Amino acid sequence: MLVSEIPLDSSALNKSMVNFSAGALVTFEGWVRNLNEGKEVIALEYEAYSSMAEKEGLKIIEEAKNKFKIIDAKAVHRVGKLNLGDIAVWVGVSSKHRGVAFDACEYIIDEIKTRTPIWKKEHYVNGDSGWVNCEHKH
Amino acid sequence: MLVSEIPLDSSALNKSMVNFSAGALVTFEGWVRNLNEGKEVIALEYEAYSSMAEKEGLKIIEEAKNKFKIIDAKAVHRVGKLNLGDIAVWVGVSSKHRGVAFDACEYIIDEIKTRTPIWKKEHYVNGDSGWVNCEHKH
Amino acid sequence: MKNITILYFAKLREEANKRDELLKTEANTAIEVFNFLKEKYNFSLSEDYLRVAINDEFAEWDDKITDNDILVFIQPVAGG
Amino acid sequence: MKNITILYFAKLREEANKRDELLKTEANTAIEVFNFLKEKYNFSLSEDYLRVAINDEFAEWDDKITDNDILVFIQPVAGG
Repeated sequence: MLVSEIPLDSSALNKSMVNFSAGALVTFEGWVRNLNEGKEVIALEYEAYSSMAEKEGLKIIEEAKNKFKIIDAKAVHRVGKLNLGDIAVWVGVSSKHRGVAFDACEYIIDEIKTRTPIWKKEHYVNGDSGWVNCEHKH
Repeated sequence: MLVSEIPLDSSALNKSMVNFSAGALVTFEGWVRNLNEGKEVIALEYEAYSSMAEKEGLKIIEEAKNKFKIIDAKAVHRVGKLNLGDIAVWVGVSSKHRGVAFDACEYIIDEIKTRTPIWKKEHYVNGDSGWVNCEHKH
Repeated sequence: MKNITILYFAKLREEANKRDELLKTEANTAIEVFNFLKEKYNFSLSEDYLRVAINDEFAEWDDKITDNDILVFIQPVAGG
Repeated sequence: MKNITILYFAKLREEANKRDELLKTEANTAIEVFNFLKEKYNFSLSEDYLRVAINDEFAEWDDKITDNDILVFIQPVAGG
């Protein structure tokens, strides 16, 4: 897994997965959307503890390769300021048969969201902002 | 669902799914691979009963929208002569939350493969060719 | 007497050596049409292994056919 | 006396108002370091709500720290 400060190009990422022995590619793109828990979002920023995020991401990908009969898997997470519709995270999994590609792709994104040290700060229309999951906890 | 005689551009297809209220895009690409049941494939062709395939495809997409809480879904199937690595079929599903996008995308591709009248003829390295699932049955 | 259209695809297209044909028939059901054409072209696939579509919709073999219907014998699809 | 490095991210970075610092400490465990810094910067998040990483790996709060360790207090991640 990589952490990227530049916008993700899903076309190039998808192409990087081409493999003549693979029959299936499943990809996930996480996009910046305009509402979170009812609050209107205008922009957000992701901040990563990059060295650990990349190590933890590689562990997740190795786990997926051991659990599921896939050919390849990759993941990239964007950091920095993002706008509506930007890709925050991309995951791609190739395999011979499609079922395992769906399972592995979902496994990888679920684990990335749970385990990799990457944080999101949302900026709202009303001027407020906050780190998701970190506010009002003591 | 559409049946296309020209190569599928997954980048343009993915972009066509952008929606600011969607947080997740799951896509499936089916690729032409070099082996099927142990036989080495050099090329293949897909033939469709297009009017019915598109109608059946739209039914599948409507079913997915009813079963799963998704925002949008699209599918395109290529017909004609394809080479190794070409995209035979593309499915994209956008949603607010990612779990349903995985489920709906897998549902759609499984149903397309089972129900839409599209046939595949494989050409093998040894000079043989055959319609997949149609040979040696009486 | 009915006028119906048959469209052929994939292996059956190769075996019939045509993409479509107009048929004048006294057949009442889809299976009667199929049996006539199976004998005519010596199709390698039997009805147990096929489905029939009438006017772009899956139908049953013993469904009635009517004038101007379009019939297609649907072979097992690409699958996988 | 140990020399350790603390890296701060996200909300704790804002509360500490710095990205990193070198600390000379007699603390033996990660939780001792955290308690000292929580009081110093008045962090809004308690250890129940955080995890600790030592040298890029998740660790336990009562794990021993050694000279030149890099500590990070890991807030709940973006999730969702």
